[in-house]
Amino acid sequence: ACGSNNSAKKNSVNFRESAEIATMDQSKVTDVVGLTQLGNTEEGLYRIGKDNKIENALATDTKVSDGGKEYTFNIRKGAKWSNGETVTAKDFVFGWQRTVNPKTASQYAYLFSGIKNADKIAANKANYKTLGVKADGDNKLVVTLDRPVPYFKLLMGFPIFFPQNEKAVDKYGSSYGTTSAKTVYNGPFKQEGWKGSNLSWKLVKNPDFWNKSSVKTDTINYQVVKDAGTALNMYNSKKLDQNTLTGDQVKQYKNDKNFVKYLNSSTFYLEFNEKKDKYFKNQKIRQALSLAINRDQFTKKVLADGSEPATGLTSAGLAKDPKTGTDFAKEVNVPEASKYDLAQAKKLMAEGLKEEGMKSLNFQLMSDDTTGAKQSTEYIQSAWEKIPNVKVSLSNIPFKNRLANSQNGKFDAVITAWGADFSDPISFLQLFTTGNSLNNGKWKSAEFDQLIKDAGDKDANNPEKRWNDMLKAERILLKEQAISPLYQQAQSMLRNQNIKGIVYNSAGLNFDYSHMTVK
Amino acid sequence: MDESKKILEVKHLKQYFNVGKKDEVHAVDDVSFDIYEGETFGLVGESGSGKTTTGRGIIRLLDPTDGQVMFEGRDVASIKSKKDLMSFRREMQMIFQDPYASLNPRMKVKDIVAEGIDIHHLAKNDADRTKQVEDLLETVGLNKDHSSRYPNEFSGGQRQRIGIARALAVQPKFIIADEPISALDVSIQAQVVNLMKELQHERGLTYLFIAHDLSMVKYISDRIGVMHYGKLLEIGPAEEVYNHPLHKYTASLVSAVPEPDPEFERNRVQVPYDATAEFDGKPRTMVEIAPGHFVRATESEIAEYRNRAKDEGLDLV
Amino acid sequence: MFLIASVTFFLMKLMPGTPLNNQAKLTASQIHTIYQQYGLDKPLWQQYVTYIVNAVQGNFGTSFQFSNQAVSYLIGSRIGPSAIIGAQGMILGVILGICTGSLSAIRKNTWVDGTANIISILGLSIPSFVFAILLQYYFGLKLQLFPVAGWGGFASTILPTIALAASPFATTSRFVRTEMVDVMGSDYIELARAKGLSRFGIVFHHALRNSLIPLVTVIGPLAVGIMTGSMVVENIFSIPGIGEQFVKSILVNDYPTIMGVTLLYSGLLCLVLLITDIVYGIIDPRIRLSGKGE
Amino acid sequence: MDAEKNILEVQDLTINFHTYAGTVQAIRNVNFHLKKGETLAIVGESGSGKTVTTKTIMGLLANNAEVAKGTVKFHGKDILEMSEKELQAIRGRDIAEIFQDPMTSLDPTMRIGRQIAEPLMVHKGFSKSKAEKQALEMLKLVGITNAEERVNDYPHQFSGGMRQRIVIAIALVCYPEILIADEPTTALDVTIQAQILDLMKELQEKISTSIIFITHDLGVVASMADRVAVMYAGKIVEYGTVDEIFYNPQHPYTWGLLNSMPTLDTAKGQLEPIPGTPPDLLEPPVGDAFAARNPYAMKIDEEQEPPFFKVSDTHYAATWLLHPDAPAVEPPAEVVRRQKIYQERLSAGTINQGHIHSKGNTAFAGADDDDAIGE
Amino acid sequence: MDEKIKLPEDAFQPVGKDDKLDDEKIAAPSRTFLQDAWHRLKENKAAFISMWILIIIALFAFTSPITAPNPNSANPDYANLPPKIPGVNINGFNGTSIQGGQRVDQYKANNVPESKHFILGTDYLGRSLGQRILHGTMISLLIGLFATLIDLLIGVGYGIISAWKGGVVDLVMQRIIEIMQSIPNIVIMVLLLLVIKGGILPIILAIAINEWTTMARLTRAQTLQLKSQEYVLAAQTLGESSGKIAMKHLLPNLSSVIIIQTMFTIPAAIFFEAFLSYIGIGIQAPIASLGTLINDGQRNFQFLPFQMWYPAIVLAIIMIAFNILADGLRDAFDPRTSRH
Ligand SMILES: Nc1ncnc2c1ncn2[C@@H]1O[C@H](COP(=O)(O)OP(=O)(O)OP(=O)(O)O)[C@@H](O)[C@H]1O
Ligand SMILES: Nc1ncnc2c1ncn2[C@@H]1O[C@H](COP(=O)(O)OP(=O)(O)OP(=O)(O)O)[C@@H](O)[C@H]1O
Ligand SMILES: [Mg+2]
Ligand SMILES: [Mg+2]
Repeated sequence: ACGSNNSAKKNSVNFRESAEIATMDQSKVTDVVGLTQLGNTEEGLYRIGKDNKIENALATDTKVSDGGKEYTFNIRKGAKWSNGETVTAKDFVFGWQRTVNPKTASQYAYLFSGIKNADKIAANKANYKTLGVKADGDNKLVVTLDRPVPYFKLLMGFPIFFPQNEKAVDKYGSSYGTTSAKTVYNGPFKQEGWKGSNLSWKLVKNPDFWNKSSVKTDTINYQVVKDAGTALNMYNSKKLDQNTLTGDQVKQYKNDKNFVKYLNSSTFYLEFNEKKDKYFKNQKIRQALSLAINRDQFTKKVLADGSEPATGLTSAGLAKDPKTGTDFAKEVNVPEASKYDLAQAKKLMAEGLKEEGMKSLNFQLMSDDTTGAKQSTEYIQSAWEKIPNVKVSLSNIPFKNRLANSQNGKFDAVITAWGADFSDPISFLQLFTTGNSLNNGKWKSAEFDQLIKDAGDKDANNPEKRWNDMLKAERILLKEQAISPLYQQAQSMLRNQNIKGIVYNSAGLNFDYSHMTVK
Repeated sequence: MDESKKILEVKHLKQYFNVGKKDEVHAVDDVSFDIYEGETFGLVGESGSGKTTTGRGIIRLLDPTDGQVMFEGRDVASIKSKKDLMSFRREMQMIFQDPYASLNPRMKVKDIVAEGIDIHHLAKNDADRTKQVEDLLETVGLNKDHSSRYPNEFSGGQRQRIGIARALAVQPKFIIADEPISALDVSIQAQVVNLMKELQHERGLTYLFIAHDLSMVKYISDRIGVMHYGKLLEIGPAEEVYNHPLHKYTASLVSAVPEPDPEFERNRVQVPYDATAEFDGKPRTMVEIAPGHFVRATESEIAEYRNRAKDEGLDLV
Repeated sequence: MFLIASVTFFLMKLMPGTPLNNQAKLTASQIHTIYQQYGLDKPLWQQYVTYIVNAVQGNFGTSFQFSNQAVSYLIGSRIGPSAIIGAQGMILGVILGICTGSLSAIRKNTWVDGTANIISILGLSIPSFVFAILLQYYFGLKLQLFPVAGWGGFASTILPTIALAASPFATTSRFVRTEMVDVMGSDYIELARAKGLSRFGIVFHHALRNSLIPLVTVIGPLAVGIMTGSMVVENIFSIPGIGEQFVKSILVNDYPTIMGVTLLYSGLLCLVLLITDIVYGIIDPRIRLSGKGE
Repeated sequence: MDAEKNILEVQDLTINFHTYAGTVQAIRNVNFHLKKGETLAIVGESGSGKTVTTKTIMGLLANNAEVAKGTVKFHGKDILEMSEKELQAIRGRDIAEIFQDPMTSLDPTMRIGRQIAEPLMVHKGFSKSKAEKQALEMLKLVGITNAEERVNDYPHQFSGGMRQRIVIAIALVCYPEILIADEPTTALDVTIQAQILDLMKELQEKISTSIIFITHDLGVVASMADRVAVMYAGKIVEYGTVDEIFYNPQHPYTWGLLNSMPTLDTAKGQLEPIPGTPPDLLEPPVGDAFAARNPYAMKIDEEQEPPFFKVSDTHYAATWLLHPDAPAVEPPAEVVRRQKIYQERLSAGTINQGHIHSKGNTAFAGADDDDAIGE
Repeated sequence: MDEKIKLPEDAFQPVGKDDKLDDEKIAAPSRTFLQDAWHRLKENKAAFISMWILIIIALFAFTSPITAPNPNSANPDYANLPPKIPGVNINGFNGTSIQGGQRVDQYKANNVPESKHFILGTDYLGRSLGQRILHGTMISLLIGLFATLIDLLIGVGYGIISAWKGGVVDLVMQRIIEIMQSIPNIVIMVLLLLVIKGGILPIILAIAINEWTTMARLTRAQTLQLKSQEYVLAAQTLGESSGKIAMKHLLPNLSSVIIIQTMFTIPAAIFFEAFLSYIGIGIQAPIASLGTLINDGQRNFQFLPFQMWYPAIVLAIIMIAFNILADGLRDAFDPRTSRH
């Protein structure tokens, strides 16, 4: 199917995915591939345009009232499902209720937190029908929140919050979204040829889409190619129009005219297990280790996939100061947290060890077993071992094992990453509150906790104050070197130059092809 | 012969293989015979008739399915203690058929010969061990230069003599020789046979001599037992069994032996044998027809055998 | 099979990992409900019994990776391509192997033998992923003779088939050679020569048949080789097959799928071994008749 | 020699094998002939070159063999010079062979009917059905009961004796002129052996084939042979009619053989073995190869190979003892006994043979033996 | 027909019986079975050369801690440099490679000092590929050797016991092997490695577990044969204990089978490790094995082919050499082939 007739139609393209679609069920989706598919085949209240611009999609206008705790959306008339039904406000209510229903076991249900009763439902303390969402007729949707959620509109661009067609879901039951045929669409494209686990399928222009005139591409052929070398070969033999590159490949192609790079809003950082290893409680030791890493060299020479050195926890380009428009990451500005200074590192380490009464440091660095992760650990190991008396062993294990070990505190130091679900710094910062299950290093700061709390309630409706709370919090985090930021991941690809108009967002739905044109 | 002591009594020995499976084999079925001290008892029969199995049952390489083997008045199966077993292992020895398979190719001749000496700690020291080995080699007509060589350097007859030396090393009383010459060339066979006879003479050995070459068995044995399909059909003095066979099978067997004599061969008539009678399921026992001459027979067949014995000019019991 | 199922089940349970993809962001009760969905909340023995009972009915549970996708369905939808390239690879490898093997046995100690030997040793010596990558690079990309990767149409099966065939080819060729050399030295070949048969007649009527019968016994190992190879080859050529699925499942700890595929592989292997036994009995008259005679 | 035509003549045959260890001189200057309808037995101990001789006749020598010298003439045509194609045409049709081990010489995967039919299909161009019909006849001839039912059985369904009959059937199915039987009964029990030997004799009469019968069992020789050749260490040391060899042997090796076997009426007492072991053919000794084991050896035996001395027109022996200058020796008792029988028979006229040369005028062997001395 | 040749006077003197019948003397020098096999091996040129190649490779590999002390010292500034041998100006060995369609001197481009060169190039962290290959070869050989050693211990012991005890014991032990074999080993290994993820030891164990059944079966078959050999029976009739028989009679005679199988198992283990590396559950970084090196190399095969070729060639040579040597040993140990 794919690639065999790429020249037949002018406006068809061949794309690669590096993994299969796990599901097309909005309530169940967790994987990037599935999310991208849903983002391009379904339509929600908004589409998030370039630079996180919120554009109306099914919502024609929105009213916010009650101190940011009630949203009323007017729903577009005449939008259709691919099974012929009309898209109504009830579809939103159905879809949302279905997602929060504990029986559905949606892994993204937590994103509903903040909507009235969502937390209670999750804790099985309230019926899912009590969720704060109501349809007022076919064309009006009212959402009530427990507390103001400053980034609520951004969430609406995320496929989890898209409507679902009750009829279709009922009809297919638990097999809804397990194949192309068992899914209904209301978005720019319809999916064809996905049979559940196969490696190729396609998206075709949806003739029933309300905004079909804006869709300029007829067909997107997909092929799953897991092996990066194979994918590159396919791209080079013109079987693919776009291909994501690995670090080594980037080195070769970074000057290619077809080379494009996107910075993800995910940050890789080091966590030190302060609970298991007392010496990591020593700030000097943490700082020494951080200072020993030359992030510039690391990203340019080792990863070399376009990733950028991270200067803080929150990734660059995620959010802008509501007043000045400065990027959050830039505004934080704690250079010593990501500086390279080996001499200083040696000094601090010597002091730190002395304070701890230790002669040498001997610990294990854990990370995933992907190529990139292995290269990272190898590099960091060699960097750290430049400090006298530091001995590091490596453990590269599968992602899930790494996660489990992190959460159970079975590690010394770990390279971990966090990707924002929505474009707000809080998505990163809340991780390091005391008691958060993802605060694997068990770093503690009362001041930090307080600031985060304020940003969530006291200052929720005051964007500037909230912004400052978050800035302060991250500065504390970095100054104490609670974590050691490493790099912000980039996605580099080769893309045929005649493809234009792809919208990229670093958080949430990454790629939106609804405006894509092919020459 | 009656005066001499019975060294071995085999009583209703049975050896079945794969019992209970569809390929059950009655390799040895109700075999009884005695061997007297100092004699050579020959066991003949065609291939697969159970001769080897009988021999191995006697020396406890196999555990009999049923029956008894009495060696010097003791039930071999009842030997339990390690010490008794070891002394039994010294008294009864075996010489094997295949001169190529019976010597470990990775051991030097001296170690092969000394194996029994080592196991039973018969040597006081290394020098004694060496001396014993050299004596043994000399006994079997080899010289001491051979002791540091490997078996593959020897011819079949020499190897067989090494095997004999190994058996002699523990000074046994009773030796089971399982076709010790059938793999050897005619001209060499006599070397081994002569050696065995000499040794019997010098050391007062008793032999159970297994073979399918009737003329050689007759030549070396005092008494012969004839086996067929796991059963012992006839026992008697060598001359008598050979020249005056009572059982039809024996007669057929004897008539088939080719003689190195063209004139004889031109006149030879082979007596055919029909084995179906053996499978009629009638109970048979060994019956003494002439003195020391037994035939496996049913009650009703006894008379017939007596008649034949009379025709052959044998004294009846 | 039962044993295998049990062993894999408990091995799996030793490993960390869950159906959750972003466990990190969930609350305890949410996790609990999800566990409930997969039946992971029950005591181990209960899970075990359920698993075995279901497995007997052909239900291997639900994939962690593909939500709501039954493992049995996954396997079913993936087995086709694997079977096709597996069978093609096996057939190609075995046939080529028989040819070179017998050729080199007949021309023993000549340059033909030497060359065939080196080729088959090479077949054993080059890791399949290296071989596959070379094939892809030179025949797919440089020469553009065949599709670089992907699935669809016979052309796309050619390179993977060749890559898969390497190991059975090498094994078969070496096996057949040894057997054939053995057979050629046997008495009945001597008798066939004494009958005045031509070289060709001897090889075809006597030697080949006798040396091929034992080949049946290596089909089991060959099948294992194909399975192993398919994991690599399917991955490199992006073929929607079981092997590719298995590797993926390993990397994402999708236990129900790992277990399902393991059982499938074991089952297949058992089946192959069983068929081998039966076929051996059919084509070797010695076994066929002695079995019947009893 | 004789007026009768020799269908096979082997002359000066010398064969070496090249091995890692060196060159094995397996056959050294062997001469013999075969007449129509007769049975020539070759006896000799293991390794004396019997099998190699037959393989040469079949043109089936191992590929490390080198024919250093000699001819093997079949109807006057040298087999050693024939192409593989010509050889294939002769094998199985004109010259057939029976092998020693019936358990391994049949193809385990082919029905026996087909195996017997094969030579017919190859040599006579018979169709499969016709060939198999004839094969069935042959099967009956060799005494397989229920032949009709059994032609479609496989070898493993037969006992050793039956299999040897089948092998014989294969060999005889084309009515060959020469049948070579290389120890056809060594692997069999005496009773079966007797049957097979009888069968062969019977068939020989029916088909009137000549047989070269290889064995190391003198009893079998006595039963089968018309003429006997005794081989030792790659040479023929004595040949003559069966009566001459058994009743009037001349070579000490033949003496030793006869002496070391118990016969039905050997009295108890010592057998006389031939001492020692055969020589290593990698480096055959100079002089008489048997000298080292020969109690009657003389100095010359260690220096020069003996030529053939003629005993009668049909009887020659290669031993210096027959040299007119050699001292008279007393052969072993067993041989003396046999010679006595010989004398009796001779006078009774029950032995027919050529003119006897008394020891006094023994000449060096005839024309075909003139290479015998001084080599 | 008179005598043509005068024979000397004393020609017909009988030779004294005693001095000439000393026939039991053996002239040939004494040679053991192993010496014989060694001799035959030497005649087999391919096998003999293979053996030397292996010895040389092993020498290089095992001295690598001295000759190539820094396989893991990373210098990202020198990453992915192509091979450069000073004085050689052949593309592929002069430090140049094609980048973006042009041949670029990577050493210049990366400001590598004139004096510095990597004969086999560098990897993604700027580590010397040559050093890493030496080191990796050592690790691979170690894995092969130790896996085989464990395999030997389990397999040979198991095989001997199973065959020697016979009866029910044998039956049960054989069933176990059959079960082991009807599970695709690769799957078991993968599962095992998932559970005990990490270092060299688990991999060695996993490979040994994968391979021992073959060894056990071979040993068993051979032991069954030996068990009925008459020299073993002879030892039994002499009263030798089972343990001693195993040591004195079985093991020495099993040795050829074991040695041959070992020669096959070592490369198989090395090969398997490479496969595991590809699947992504191989040995832990930064330790290199040939498998991980090839796997790292294959990712960039399109533009840095040397990174795959060199370790792959070393692996292939090792594999081929082992296989040819094993074949040669099999022939050498097989008395049937003692003559051509
Ligand atoms: N271990 C065994 N298992 C099964 N059957 C056996 C076993 N040993 C011997 N037999 C069978 O028992 C029968 C008698 O065998 P045995 O070896 O005692 O005969 P034999 O008279 O010594 O024959 P041969 O003259 O060939 O040595 C044969 O049918 C043989 O196949
Ligand atoms: N292919 C060969 N390569 C080397 N030597 C060989 C070969 N074939 C036979 N020989 C040697 O030639 C000599 C004669 O062997 P041959 O097989 O003819 O003996 P034989 O008289 O048939 O003995 P047997 O009675 O054991 O069958 C022996 O020393 C043997 O080792
Ligand atoms: Mg026996
Ligand atoms: Mg022979």
